[in-house]
Amino acid sequence: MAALITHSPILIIAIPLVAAFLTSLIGMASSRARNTLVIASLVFVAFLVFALARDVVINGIRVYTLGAVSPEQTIPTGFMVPVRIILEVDGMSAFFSIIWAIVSLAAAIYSLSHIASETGQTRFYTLLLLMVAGGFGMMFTGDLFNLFVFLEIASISGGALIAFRTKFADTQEGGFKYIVVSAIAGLMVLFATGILYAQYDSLNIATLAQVIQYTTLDKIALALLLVAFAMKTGMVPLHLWFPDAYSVAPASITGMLVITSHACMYAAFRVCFTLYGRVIDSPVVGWIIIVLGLLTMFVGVTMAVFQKDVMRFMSYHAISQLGYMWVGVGVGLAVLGNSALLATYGRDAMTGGIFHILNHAMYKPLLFFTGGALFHCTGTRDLTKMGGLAHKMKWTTILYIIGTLSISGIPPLNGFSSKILIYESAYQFHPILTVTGIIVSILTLASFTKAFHSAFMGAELPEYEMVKEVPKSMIIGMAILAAGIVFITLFPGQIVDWILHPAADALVNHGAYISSVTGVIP
Amino acid sequence: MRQVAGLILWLVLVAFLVWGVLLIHPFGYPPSAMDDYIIENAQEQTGNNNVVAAVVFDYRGFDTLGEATILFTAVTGVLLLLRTLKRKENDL
Amino acid sequence: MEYIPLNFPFLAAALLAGVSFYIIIFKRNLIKLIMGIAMMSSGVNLFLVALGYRAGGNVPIYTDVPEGPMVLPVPQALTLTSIVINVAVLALMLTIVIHIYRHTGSLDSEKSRRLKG
Amino acid sequence: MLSKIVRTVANQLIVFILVFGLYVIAHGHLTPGGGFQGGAVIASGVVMLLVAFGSKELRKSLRERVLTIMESTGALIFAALAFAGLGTVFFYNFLVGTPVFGRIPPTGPGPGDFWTGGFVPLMNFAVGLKVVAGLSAAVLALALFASGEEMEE
Amino acid sequence: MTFILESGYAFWNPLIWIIVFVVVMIIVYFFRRQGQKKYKKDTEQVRIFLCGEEVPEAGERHIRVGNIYWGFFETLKDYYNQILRPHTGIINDYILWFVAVTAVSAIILVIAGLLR
Repeated sequence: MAALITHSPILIIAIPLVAAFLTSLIGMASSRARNTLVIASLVFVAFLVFALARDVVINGIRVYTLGAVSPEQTIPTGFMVPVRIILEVDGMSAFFSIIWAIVSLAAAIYSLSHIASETGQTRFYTLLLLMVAGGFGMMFTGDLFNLFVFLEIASISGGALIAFRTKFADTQEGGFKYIVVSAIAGLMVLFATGILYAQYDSLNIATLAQVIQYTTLDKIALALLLVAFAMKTGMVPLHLWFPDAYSVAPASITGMLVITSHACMYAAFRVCFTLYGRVIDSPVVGWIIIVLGLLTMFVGVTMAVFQKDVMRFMSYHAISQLGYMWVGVGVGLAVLGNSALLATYGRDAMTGGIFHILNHAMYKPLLFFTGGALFHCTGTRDLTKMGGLAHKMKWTTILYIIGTLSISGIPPLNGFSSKILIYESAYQFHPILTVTGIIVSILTLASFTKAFHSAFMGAELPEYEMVKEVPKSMIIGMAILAAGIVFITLFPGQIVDWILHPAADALVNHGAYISSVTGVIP
Repeated sequence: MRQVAGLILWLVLVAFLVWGVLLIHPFGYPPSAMDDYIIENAQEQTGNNNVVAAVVFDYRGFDTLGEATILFTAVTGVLLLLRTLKRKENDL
Repeated sequence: MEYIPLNFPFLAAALLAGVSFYIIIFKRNLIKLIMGIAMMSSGVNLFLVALGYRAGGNVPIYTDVPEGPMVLPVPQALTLTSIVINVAVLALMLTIVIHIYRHTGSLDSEKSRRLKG
Repeated sequence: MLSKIVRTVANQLIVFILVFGLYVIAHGHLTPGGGFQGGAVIASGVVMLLVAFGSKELRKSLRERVLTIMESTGALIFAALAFAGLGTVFFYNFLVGTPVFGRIPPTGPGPGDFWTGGFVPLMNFAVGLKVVAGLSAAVLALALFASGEEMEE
Repeated sequence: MTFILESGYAFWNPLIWIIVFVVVMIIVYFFRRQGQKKYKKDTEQVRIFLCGEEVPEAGERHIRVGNIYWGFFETLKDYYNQILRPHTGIINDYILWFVAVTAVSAIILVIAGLLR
């Protein structure tokens, strides 16, 4: 077990990769064996993730040097900077990897019957596993260029999966937009990596964070990195590709894309708090993030209110929820230099933002899955054509209600438990943040009520006489996330103490991240 | 309108890029601590005469695994998108 | 500022990336847009590989190499990885553009805007 | 399908292209080149055959299923070589010092010894197999799709 | 107490809310009990009575999504006209926004660096 924990950072990335390579072979023989392999590998990875997260929370940061004599030997003997690629798992990485494990497992189970009627399922599952591996790599790696590589893995597999249903024209358009945006963002990240390498002759994040000096060149690199990751995350005004890509993908892939955007958000946090954490001009960058976050909240929700396509509607809601996280963590970043304010409300704001990531990662894929269930049954994404489906799809209706109450923060569900942290602490920073947040929350509830009425309520429509409840595996995939929502609802205090405070402290405390690789505290 | 604004912003970005690359170290005189270590020790540590191969497959082998994975991903995606949509009996 | 002529390769790389940005912003043809992305990747690759040059350096391969300094090997490895990645991205983009052309019958990015608002 | 001259010349040239690509792959740890480059060379030969004979003729001898199996096998060999070092650390060069590719060349410039490099030559072969299969499959699929052929699932 | 989420300012206890929820459910059930006892399923009582008019079809009865919140959009028409202008759906504009935000943030960062 100890050896398993020691090697778990690489196993979590490598097992989905090998499973993907095997899937493309086994899928030629038997589809049942292929599905078993996919689910089994994801379950095992989830187990490893939980074990690793527990170990990280208890024993602190875990580093893994690839190809060295021992995993802990980050720096070769008789030298001063790391040469090899280093995986570094701290509280933040562990937190995001837990989310990614749960949602990818739910999405894989959901896919089993969601795409059962399509061709090319073997390659679909291969790409799904590659996407899982790419996400884990983004979350665990401690090397800038390696981050770029895994970003590209996640982007390319995601783009191919968005365009999965090739018989519709809009899927191709959405996939093309996603791939173009991802390619340009990745190239800008690579350009910034080159700039940093040219100055400090290192690619390791911890080493760069130790020697970085915040020259003009570093500022340009920071702008490139931050905006590239913000575009991949879907921050207004860079959100325009977001609904186009998310609304046309298969629902299971949409649920996973939400978490890949969270992984890009993790990369942005890593850049701001760790890579530049020692020297960053935190009020300026924090205010940039806060202003754009407020814009994200408001524009996202106002655009969502009048959408008629159910998946676009939920995509815009995903954008507006991302705004809460940006604002929460941005408040923490703005007061990063001031330890008194940080202890007063900054840490709570960051905790709230990270908690909202967890909540959002539970209810937004659930809502996307219910939207996919509607598409599965009615064959359309247009809300104007729907109505009276609650008579036929009872489980889908119940799960949709859970997700709706949760996203709009209706007590006692979990949505509000993170919003209250953001409200209370952001109010200390600036009242307008909280006011905007509450208005956005009200509009969220209103728009989801509208969608609920137009899709589920009303008399049975004659064109949907034949509609039946969705198959078992889709309901199981949704129920996993609903169970997560109920768990977070019941035990918010434990979750905050167990994983969220370590994650927030891991963001603030860049010294530990640096010293765990270089051995010296800056 | 869009043309003018786009042109101005594009010029600003290009100016920033050019300004940035002019601030990099003089061409041909890079800081090279890590690379010197690799050049010196590649032969006895990995047994490669080709230092680039040593970097690609040994020191930064994980990048190469990701790179091969990306090629695999792209080919799988191309074959996925160009698949036939007719459903056969023994469809996998 | 006396080292500007020495920095000429970096300048070329930055200008290549900038020109490709112009193409991507102002050209409405999807194939031209893909060409712009390919140009940008070439610019970034040129930037990376130019970072590793050392004045009067040999190729970092010990097989029958003359004495003297060697250029940095890491940027060459990064460039190799980046080239393969860009090849993969381009292949997928062209595949999707083929599908877009079969569906809409045109390569104009203003024609393929079913998803908006 | 092009004229008989082109087809005959392509038939002869593919052998040399194959040999050169194999040389580039096999000496990746000694001379410039490696798995990716040599694989690209051989894949370009496949593209030449594609131009000369046309996609319909080529797919009779080169099926996507076979190419997919080759690609997955290459990727699996690569990953397995990385996993083999897991006794120490993932990607640990476990072959250095062993009789297989394990010799240590004398430091400094000198003639290359083929039996050096640890697992790097094996990885070169795996990556070469993978790149050949992958690029050929992608190009063949695009050509077949453009010519209106039905792909095999 | 295990359920409480408490920070410097925020306090949150799901148990209280669950109790409130249950109490409200009990009250709702109580009022529902007061309903008509002699209501029977699948008899004439089930049919909709619309002042003697004949009842329209299910399709016409259902209020579609386009008609909900009409006044809201009517009030905010100017805002929506403004906010819809960038959403052109053209990929080039998306990249233009990326260029714009990158340039502006780089300017802000450099100027802020110069000021201090």
